[in-house]
Amino acid sequence: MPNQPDLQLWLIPVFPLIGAFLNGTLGRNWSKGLIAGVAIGASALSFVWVVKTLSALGQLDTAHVERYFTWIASGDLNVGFDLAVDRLSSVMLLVVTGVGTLIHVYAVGYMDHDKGFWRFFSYLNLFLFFMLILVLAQNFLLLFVGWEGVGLCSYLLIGFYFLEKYAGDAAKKAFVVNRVGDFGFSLAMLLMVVQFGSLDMTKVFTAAKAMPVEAQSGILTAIALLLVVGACGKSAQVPLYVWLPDAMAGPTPVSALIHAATMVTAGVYVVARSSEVFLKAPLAMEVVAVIGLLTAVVAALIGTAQNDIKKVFAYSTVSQLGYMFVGLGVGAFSAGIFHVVTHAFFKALLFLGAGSVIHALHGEQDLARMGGLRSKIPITYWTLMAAALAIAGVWPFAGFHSKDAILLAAHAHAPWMFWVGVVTAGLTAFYVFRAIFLCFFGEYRGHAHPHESPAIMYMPLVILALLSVAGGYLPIMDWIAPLFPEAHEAHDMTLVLISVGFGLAGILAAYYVYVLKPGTAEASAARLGGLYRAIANKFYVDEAYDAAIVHPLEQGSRAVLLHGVEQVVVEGGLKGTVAMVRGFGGLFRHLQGGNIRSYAVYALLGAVVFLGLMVAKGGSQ
Amino acid sequence: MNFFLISLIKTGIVAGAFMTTLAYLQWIERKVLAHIQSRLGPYRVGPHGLLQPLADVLKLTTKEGFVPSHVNVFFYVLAPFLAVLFALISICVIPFGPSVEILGVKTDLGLADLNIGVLFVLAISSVGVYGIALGGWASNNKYSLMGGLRSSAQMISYELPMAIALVSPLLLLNDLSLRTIVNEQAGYYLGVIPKWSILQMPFPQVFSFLIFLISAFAETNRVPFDLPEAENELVAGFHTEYSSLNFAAFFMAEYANMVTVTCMATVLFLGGWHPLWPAEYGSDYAPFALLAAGSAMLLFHGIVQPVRGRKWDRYSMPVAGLVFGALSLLFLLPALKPVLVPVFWFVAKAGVLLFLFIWIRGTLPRFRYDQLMNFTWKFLFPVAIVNLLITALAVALQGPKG
Amino acid sequence: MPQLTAVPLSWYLILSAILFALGIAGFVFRRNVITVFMSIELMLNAVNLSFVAFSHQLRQVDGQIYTFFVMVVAAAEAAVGLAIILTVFKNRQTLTIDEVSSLKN
Amino acid sequence: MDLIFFLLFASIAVGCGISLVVQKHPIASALSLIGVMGSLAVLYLLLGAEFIAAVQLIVYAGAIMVLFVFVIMLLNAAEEAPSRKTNWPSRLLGVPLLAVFVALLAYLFDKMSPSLGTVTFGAFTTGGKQIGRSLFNNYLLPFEVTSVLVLIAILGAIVLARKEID
Repeated sequence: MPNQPDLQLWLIPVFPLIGAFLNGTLGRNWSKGLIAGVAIGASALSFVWVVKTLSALGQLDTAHVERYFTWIASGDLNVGFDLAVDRLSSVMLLVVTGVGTLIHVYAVGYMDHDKGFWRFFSYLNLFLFFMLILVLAQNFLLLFVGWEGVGLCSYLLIGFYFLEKYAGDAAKKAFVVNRVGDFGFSLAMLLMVVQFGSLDMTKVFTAAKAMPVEAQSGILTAIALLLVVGACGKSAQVPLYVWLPDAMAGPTPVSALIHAATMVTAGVYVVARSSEVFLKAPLAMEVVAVIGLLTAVVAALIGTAQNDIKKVFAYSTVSQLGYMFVGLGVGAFSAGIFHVVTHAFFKALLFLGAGSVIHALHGEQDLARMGGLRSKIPITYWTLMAAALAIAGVWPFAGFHSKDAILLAAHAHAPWMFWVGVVTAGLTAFYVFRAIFLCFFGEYRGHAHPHESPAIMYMPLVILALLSVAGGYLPIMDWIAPLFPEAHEAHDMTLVLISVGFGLAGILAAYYVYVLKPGTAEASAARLGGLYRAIANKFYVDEAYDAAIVHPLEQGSRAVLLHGVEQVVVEGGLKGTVAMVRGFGGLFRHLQGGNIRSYAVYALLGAVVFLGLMVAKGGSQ
Repeated sequence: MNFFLISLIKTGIVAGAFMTTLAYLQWIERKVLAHIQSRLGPYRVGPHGLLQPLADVLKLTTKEGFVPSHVNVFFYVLAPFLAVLFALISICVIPFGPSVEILGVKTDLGLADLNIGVLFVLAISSVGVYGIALGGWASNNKYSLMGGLRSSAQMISYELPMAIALVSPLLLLNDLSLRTIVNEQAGYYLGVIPKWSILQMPFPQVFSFLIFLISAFAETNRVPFDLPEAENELVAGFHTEYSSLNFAAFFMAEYANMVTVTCMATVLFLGGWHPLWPAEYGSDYAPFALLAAGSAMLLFHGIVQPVRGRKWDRYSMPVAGLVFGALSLLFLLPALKPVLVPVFWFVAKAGVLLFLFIWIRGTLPRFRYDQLMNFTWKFLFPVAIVNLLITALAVALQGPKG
Repeated sequence: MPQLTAVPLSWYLILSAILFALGIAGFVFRRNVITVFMSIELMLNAVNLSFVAFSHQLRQVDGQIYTFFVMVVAAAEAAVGLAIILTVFKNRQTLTIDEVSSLKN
Repeated sequence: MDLIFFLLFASIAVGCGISLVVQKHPIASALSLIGVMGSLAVLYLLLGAEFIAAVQLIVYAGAIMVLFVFVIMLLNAAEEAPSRKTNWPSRLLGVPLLAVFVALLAYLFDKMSPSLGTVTFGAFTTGGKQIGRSLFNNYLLPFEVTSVLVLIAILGAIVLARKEID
């Protein structure tokens, strides 16, 4: 791209990389202040650089691409190390670096007493690096690098307290489940190479644009669906969402940054990025929408019955991601991305607030042992309240705008989706406020001595709170809308009112159940009986997986391999085989005499044969 | 054909001179040592033992070449041969004087002029180890083996500082051909200070000269580094088992190495054949003056005021005086002058260095083995490298030669 | 007489081939570790010869550079290899490679 | 003239090579290897590679082989004992294979030789200057890397060969 100014895009990811490197190598014997300085400095620097770049790029009507060097050149496949910024990625960049920086700051306070301080910040910076690569990548392979990289970092950070078993298990779970998705993603890439002979996004998308819309299914649908599989893994959609709740084993800032704000939205980002492909594959779009809806409902239901505050928010994350998928699926890409942004604000805020609560209660995470903290930790309370209102989609908070955009699009696409969405919205409001009320209202049910978090922790809270109050008015949709050919629905007031109404209804219900008449919850739970138990046990999904996949694998392998193959085939065939192998091996045993000299002789033999061929070919030249 | 003829003649001359030097070097050494230890030294054979070398050669040749029964004969015989060979070869690249014209024939003083003379000398001296090592090993005798091992270790170890010390003047003179190197050192600062690389700007090579000398002592197994033949530890080291001509070969090799090394030092550091002070101050007449003075002294002591000594001195000394006078007159002949004067200067410098060798042998005690190794590896080598770096820096700062 | 003064390049190559073959022979037939090692050095030398020959033919200095590198690496290799041989000898008092096979079987 | 020199030293090289293989005593082999190297150095001179020739002597003959001889002396390596285990592939295949190998190569080179041209002394001479220039411009990185390699090798040799001082 000669005509474009060289803006040193590569600096954006490199800053965190340097930070990660410094902290990772030297941090061990640095003072906490220095480590924090390096980490925050790195992320802040890249944030500044993003801002500078964007301001330099101005309107950014066409993507700004910078090609650095050819990474892989094999045959006609040529993968370069290219970074690009367009309106979509610019939004993501701002979110990642901005929220990331805030969370870094917060983490300094949160992790203060941790021995792994340097390790933590090194990982965090590394994560930022990979995430930025993911966002900036101009071809799918590079994107995949970032994709895997963030997976790695999330693994490292979930398992940060690797001394506890549950952390290790959760990390492993996340990693394995993500592998499933990554498998789909890599297959998608292979298909692209086969189909378009390139992984460069502009090439692929222009090629896809040229192709006709596939009524039934076709190569594009295949690619799209495989991408969806990948996205499901990364963005914790049904059926691959199970890892996300467990991922809360990591430190809370991690949950906020990786498992709420940035990484989990990578799937959404990828789908939006390959909108060209999806628009040609309506089937895939449909699948996305349904998956999203299903996820939203299921997660919301489960969320109502969780007692671990972080788990609650985790499930709400899952269901919000579901919302985003609905948005994408019904073709409202900009709405989906918009929701990504607002969600990043209020969900990060929710987690950080939860973290601050946990911090205040010295690591207590059970809602049953909280309550009445409103007066004890007011700042946390108010900020959390803002976040809760935002997620409940109450006007004028951030969540309202994005969620409504999605719901309107859904209605335009298929009314039943709208209604399901609205109900889910009500559920969301209900269980989020359930958490809030259980945590802050009533009288304190714990034994610790709550204390407000230090300034370094609640400053980010405040900032995020402001964002989640006013974030809805950011002109993000108008900014990225031109990227996507989508019909803008007329702003239907009734629908808006309906959704808001459901939200408020959910809040009120929660208030009634958990504040006015404590105990009704248990009663209703008793009344619901089996359903409630099912919900409380997350619909036995994990057990189902155990029963359906893990256990059969074990049993099956034992049955088939041990009793079947081993004892029948192997034992039976062994005799004959052994005899055969003996005879055969007797021939070749001397070739493997472990005597290097004879190996040399064989090499010589090879050389002679080769020369003989040359002579036979008469090939002197 | 002409070329071959001239080369042949030159080779003959050089070889003859070289051999005689070797023979008489030994006489000189014994004399000097004797006088350092206030003895008289060889005195019987010929006037002041002047014929002593001849006698020695006779003795060594007529001795029985005894080959012990327990040795590995082939290598036992091969070793001294190798030693002498490698000791003598490197003389053939040493330039003794400028290219001159004798009887209408234009030629260089010196046998050959390789483009890589310095490297050649280094290579030969690095191969020179084999003679001693093999000798020590072939003797099949633990003392000899120890001597051989020691000497090979010592030589390898001192190769490095020597080579590095050689490199730094090369940086100043930036060529590998010895003749060019000497030419590079022509001229005088302020009209008087010679431009030898030991004094040459930007960084005088005093240190590398010292390092070179020290490692030269080790290379030639001279005191204080003569461990391979440390009598009180290893009988006579690697040539314990050698006798007659084989022994003589080793002996000769040692002296040949000395001469070669001193020649190298002269060429590389002391400006080869360039006189100590410029010709306009009459440096060309220095040899004449020196020899004339010598002859005058001899005549005086022989005729006017004979010292108490052998009565033959009454006759031998005047004769020697006359010979000296004749020689000194040779240096005045315009035909021979351009040839002889540079050679004289070259020989004079080499001679001084040789005297230094002998002098030190008479003065210093022997090193202990560990001291020897520590000295080279922990002191000499680093110093040489530092010196090289400084030189390189200086040259780089000075920029390319105009 | 030009054909007397000029040597065909192929002769150099053939020479290097012969030397290489000799190296292989040493490597294959000898049992003394040190000798085997020396045969390897011989092979390296043979290769060097062809390098230099080609650099002469192509009028390029690169071949000689490669030779230079080969020498340096050979030096390093010799240092380490001989050290290994010393250690092996220290531990099992033999230089016959066939007897240094405790890792086999 | 060239031809004479070439034939002379080539034959010396081959002879020494053969003796390296057939000599029973390590020292003898070592010396014959030195002979090969020396004659190769002369051949390098004929090829106009003066610097390489010198380095060949200094590094190979002067350093590496000295090391070999040194070790042989140190271990006081005796003549080779006839081996107990015969490895038949090398016995059977070895010699004929080598013969075929050389024959084929010779044939190929001979076929190629018109296109390869001839070597005349002085046609292309490279002293230290060209080598140095090329080494420190085009081949700077390999050079540095090699130096590191050598350093590592030194360390390794020391670690391997030192006596365990407890």
